[in-house]
Amino acid sequence: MTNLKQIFSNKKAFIPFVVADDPDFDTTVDSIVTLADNGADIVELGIPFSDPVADGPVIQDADLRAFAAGVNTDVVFDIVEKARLQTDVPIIFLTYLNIAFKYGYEKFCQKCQDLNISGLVIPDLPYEEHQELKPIANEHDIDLIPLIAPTSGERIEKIAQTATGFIYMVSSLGVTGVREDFSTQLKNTIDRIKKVTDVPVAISFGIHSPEQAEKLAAIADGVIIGSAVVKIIAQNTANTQQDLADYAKSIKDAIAVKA
Amino acid sequence: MTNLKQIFSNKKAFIPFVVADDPDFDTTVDSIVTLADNGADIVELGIPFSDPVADGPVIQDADLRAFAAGVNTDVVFDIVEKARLQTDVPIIFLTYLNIAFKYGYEKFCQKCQDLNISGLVIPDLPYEEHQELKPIANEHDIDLIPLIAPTSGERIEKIAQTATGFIYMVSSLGVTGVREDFSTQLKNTIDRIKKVTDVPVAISFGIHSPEQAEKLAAIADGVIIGSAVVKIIAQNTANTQQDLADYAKSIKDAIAVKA
Amino acid sequence: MKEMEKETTESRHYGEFGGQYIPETLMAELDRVAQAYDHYKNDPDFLKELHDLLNNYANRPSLLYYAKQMTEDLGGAKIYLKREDLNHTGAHKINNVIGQALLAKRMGKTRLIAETGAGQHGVATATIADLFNMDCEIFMGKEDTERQKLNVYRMELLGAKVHPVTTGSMVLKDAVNATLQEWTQRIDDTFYVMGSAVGPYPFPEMVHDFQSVISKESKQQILEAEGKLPDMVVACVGGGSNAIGSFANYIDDKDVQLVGCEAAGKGVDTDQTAATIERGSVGIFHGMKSMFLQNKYGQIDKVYSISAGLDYPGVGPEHAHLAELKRAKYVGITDDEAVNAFEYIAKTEGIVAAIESCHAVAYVEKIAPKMRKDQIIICTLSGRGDKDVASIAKYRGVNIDD
Amino acid sequence: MKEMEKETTESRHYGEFGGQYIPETLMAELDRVAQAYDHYKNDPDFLKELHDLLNNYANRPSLLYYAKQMTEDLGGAKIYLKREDLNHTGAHKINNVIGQALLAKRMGKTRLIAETGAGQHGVATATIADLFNMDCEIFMGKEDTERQKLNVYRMELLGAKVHPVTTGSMVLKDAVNATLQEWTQRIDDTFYVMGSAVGPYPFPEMVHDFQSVISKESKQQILEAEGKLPDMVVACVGGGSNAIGSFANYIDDKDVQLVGCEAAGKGVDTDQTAATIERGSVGIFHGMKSMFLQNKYGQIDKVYSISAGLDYPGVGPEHAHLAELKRAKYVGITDDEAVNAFEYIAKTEGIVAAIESCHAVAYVEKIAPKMRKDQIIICTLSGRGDKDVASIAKYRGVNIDD
Ligand SMILES: Cc1ncc(COP(=O)(O)O)c(C=O)c1O
Ligand SMILES: Cc1ncc(COP(=O)(O)O)c(C=O)c1O
Repeated sequence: MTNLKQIFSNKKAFIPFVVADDPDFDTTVDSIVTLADNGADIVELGIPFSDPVADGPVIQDADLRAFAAGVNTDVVFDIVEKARLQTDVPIIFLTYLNIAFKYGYEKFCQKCQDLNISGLVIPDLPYEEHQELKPIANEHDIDLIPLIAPTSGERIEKIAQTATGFIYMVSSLGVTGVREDFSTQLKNTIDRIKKVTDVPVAISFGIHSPEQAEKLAAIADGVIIGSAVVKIIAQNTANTQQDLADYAKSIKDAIAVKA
Repeated sequence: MTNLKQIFSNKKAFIPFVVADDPDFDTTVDSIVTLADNGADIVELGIPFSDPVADGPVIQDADLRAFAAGVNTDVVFDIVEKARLQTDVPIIFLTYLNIAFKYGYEKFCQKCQDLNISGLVIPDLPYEEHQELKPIANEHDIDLIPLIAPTSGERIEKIAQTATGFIYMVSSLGVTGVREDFSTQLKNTIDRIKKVTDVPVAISFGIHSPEQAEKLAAIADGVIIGSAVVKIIAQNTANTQQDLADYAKSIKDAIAVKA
Repeated sequence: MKEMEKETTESRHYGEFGGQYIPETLMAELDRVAQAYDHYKNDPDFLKELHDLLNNYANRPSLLYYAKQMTEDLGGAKIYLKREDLNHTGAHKINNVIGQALLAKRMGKTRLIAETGAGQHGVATATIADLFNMDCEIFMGKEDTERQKLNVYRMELLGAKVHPVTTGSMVLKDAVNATLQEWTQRIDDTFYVMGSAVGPYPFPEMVHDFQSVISKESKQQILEAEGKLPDMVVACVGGGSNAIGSFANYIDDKDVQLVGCEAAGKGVDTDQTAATIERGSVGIFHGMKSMFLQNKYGQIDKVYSISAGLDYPGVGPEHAHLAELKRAKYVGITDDEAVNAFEYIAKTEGIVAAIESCHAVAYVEKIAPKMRKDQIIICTLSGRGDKDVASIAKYRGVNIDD
Repeated sequence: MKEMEKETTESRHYGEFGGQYIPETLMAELDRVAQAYDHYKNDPDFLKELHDLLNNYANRPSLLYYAKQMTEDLGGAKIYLKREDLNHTGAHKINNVIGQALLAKRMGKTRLIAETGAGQHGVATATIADLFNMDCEIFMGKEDTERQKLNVYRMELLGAKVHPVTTGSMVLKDAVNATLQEWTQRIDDTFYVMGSAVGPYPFPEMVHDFQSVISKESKQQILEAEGKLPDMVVACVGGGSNAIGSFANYIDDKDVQLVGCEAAGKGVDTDQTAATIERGSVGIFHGMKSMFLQNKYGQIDKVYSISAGLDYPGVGPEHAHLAELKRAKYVGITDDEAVNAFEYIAKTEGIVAAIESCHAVAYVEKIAPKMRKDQIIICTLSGRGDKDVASIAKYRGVNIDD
């Protein structure tokens, strides 16, 4: 299938998250390139949705800035196209299912393939419904990246067994946001996943400092950092790209030590 | 019993109505005297009640003025006492039953007798309940003057048969006030009354002009004029007593012609 | 409707109370109403239509609801609530209005008039006027029309004409005065639908009878649920219609304590009160001899209560009589106690009850803990409290203006 | 509760609609809810308690009222009104809330959360939380909390904590988002009481089942009254709970026409509308695949209706399916038509009905005259309109502020 799984093979992966068109087209292109150039192994790009139920206030605000800039699905594709002129970093989309559904699954996946998008993270598409998108995505060489939560319980094995690309591990209860403590169930959950699949596990939700990243990278195959990155972009100053670069490097270093 | 009935024996009686203490003590004393001196055969003095359901706006307003002046039942008695120094005109009270009830029927009637009050008109004391006051009033030589209305129907004879003093004939439907037209049932009603009693009938409610008074005096034994008199007093100018005198004379003249 | 026949015998007076102290202009019409009622109250056809409307329009029978949470929380007598709040239009008023309007219809009347304080009785009357296709005019103190614009609009929505009354203190008693005057002026096609168990005979009797469906049902319901009569029946008292309806079928059961809760406003001993039986004296007003709040010269007092429905200076003559006989007990409940009860019953039972009814609830809160667990209280919830939420918020200093 | 068993088989999807499009964090809990419901819906004990509460707390069965005046005035089909407005708390919402809260209790939950738009569902949930002695937190768009301060106070009075939601457009859909998020963060002791026949499986099924008491009763009642089934059943559709409850027991009776009335706001063809089925397209939102008002990129629209209860950009999946199958028909009713109907039913029947319900009444006004006199319409009055009187006055330019 895609090469997503390979990325994790010899290192802990760093996967920063950026909202497309926040606060404008060019910044997002720059941010993708900056992150790619400073250690991002995969860039996760959020396609804004009017009603992001799985996101916390930081990302909701980013969505609002993007809408103010006039974002829509085609604009997001254009951003990727522009970024692709400067970087080949693997890119995955995070979006809500209705965005893909309304675009047309086939057309959406075709567009993703054309732009060399590696995977899709869709928080409101659980295992029970994933058959409606997975076959089409796979046809277009796109991984449908499943989410697993500490609350998943008996569902863990079922989900892990059919995963491709990597597994998006939700590290704490609740929506995205910067948190200081993490679920103790985390290690156990990952152990359960590892028993049934060799698909890598990246941890998301709540990672803020290099120290946290380091700690989590020790038990998982990669870290996904959303709100902390989006907060830097939100500052929107002349230094933003530099701050982004510094932050990315600090994370990359922290997780590289343990690799 | 009292001499009320006699008053009607050789003339049409003129019975003006004044609210006690409207707008103040002395004016009422003056008004009684003025009316007596200018043709009133009986003066009807209203003891104000907080809720005069049987009165129209003109008299309600007079009541409010009297309350503003601090009227109460004892004040009314004082007014009569003062007026009695200047006139022997027959005086009757119009009031609501609760005023007499609360004073104590016995005490109230005793006071009336002391002041030479000839009769009581109590709009909310119908035939069905009059036994509660009539015996006491009679003991004190006071006539309980019954009301009869065009709507009284079968009740006319029953009421007329037990009447003493005179009968207070309500000339038109509705509450007191200056009206331009009168019930056509009026004559018929009076005829029915006359068939069962020789107690005189005075007509009230709605009489305004000497012409109206003349017309009504032709079919009844007397006319009661309330709102029109109260309106003159309401003007409360230096000329009020003179106006009152002129108006009383004009009515007296109008009904005297026909007498 | 057996109880009707029984209760109405000789009820022109209730002991020294009651009677017909009303202008002669209305007496013949009152006689006609009394005669018509005497006839129809035993007319199977009339009773059938009445029951049909009570059941299929007013939504009777109303629940007798076991208030488990309150009972457990108060830890004494078992508390049952008679849920008049679940009637169509949200209060007991409709029972009486259906009865009187039906009588008016049988008498050939085509126009209903009524007084209203806060608007509850006006709304009920306007509602039934729609159902019977009759004209409807409502008299309401100007001050009340301004305080209760929403209810004025509601009555107009129901097709009624609302007349603001600008005489006197421009509140409920003045509205009664104005309605009586209006009736005086037009009796041929018009029926005065009296809003409580007050006024001249036959109104107190009619209202008693039409509201007695409350206790007729509750007696049956409590016998079914508990196999015995209640130890106490509690109801709030404005003019006394829901209370007399709640008491009626228990009056002969001497072991059933009857308690009427009056509005004490800021306190029975203050000027800001409406606790007629406790604070008032015998008088004659609005067609009846009864208890009134009045000064020593018999002038009727301005009264006060947070509850518009209890804000009346008099009380029905049958209550004055029951109080004199000590067959029923009447207690004053302050604004504060009633508001606390409003909040209490909302939180414990999930019932937003009328502030009027909460005067009864407040008494239950006091008395239930002092009673044994095998004793039973039936408390009438005379109406629902949606209408009161805004004023309770204000009372609590919460601003809820849009 | 036989119909429950039947209707719920294979209802995770309704044709292509329905499903469980919800974050993984909630999926295990949703499974537990589904399993618990699967168990309890056939548990005699559960059903007994449910029925007991429906009858003795919610005041069921609700009347099926023959609207004689409307029937005569419109001159066509015979009109019956299913009177959910007479339920405790004044709307059909309580039927569902009792069911879900009872399930929550059986699952050992001690805390209820719910979204609310205008406040109706929030009030119902807070009410039942009192009865069951559970904690209650309500999420309400900040804009709605400001427009509906009175209902916020009412919920607080009932002991609920109300959270103003400041994300998105700060209205109903954002409140749903916030409640889902809250649930995500605390599932152990918490149950999300869904307010309409929407959301992920098993909510649409549960709501269908709990609301189907409406048509279960109406079917029995109409057979008793008329000896035959109705020709048409009409109900308003917001999320679709009262409509699905009104339709449920007639779905297999192919001769009974089913009509859902959506809020067309300023017109189906304007931007100011909430006519989801007529104007919307298939989408996936709030856990379900269904019809939504959305732009071509799948962003959910802001919607508009004078009626807060119909002001939702989606509709329950079973309705989307019934529409697709043409088993039910969905029509848009404008603000203007609904307000006229509000006034019409008040004047003809003396019923102040919820503005939501008046969308259904407006359709009845249009269709009844075109039907034969031997035909029958049952129209569900989903709630009472006391809450709407002020806004109707405003709509008519009447100032009713205190
Ligand atoms: C809900 C409610 N309860 C009680 C009353 C008091 O009236 P009564 O004493 O006649 O029952 C009213 C009067 O408006 C009312 O609306
Ligand atoms: C009275 C009433 N009717 C209808 C609705 C619409 O909801 P549904 O379509 O779920 O019945 C609401 C929602 O608040 C309501 O309050």
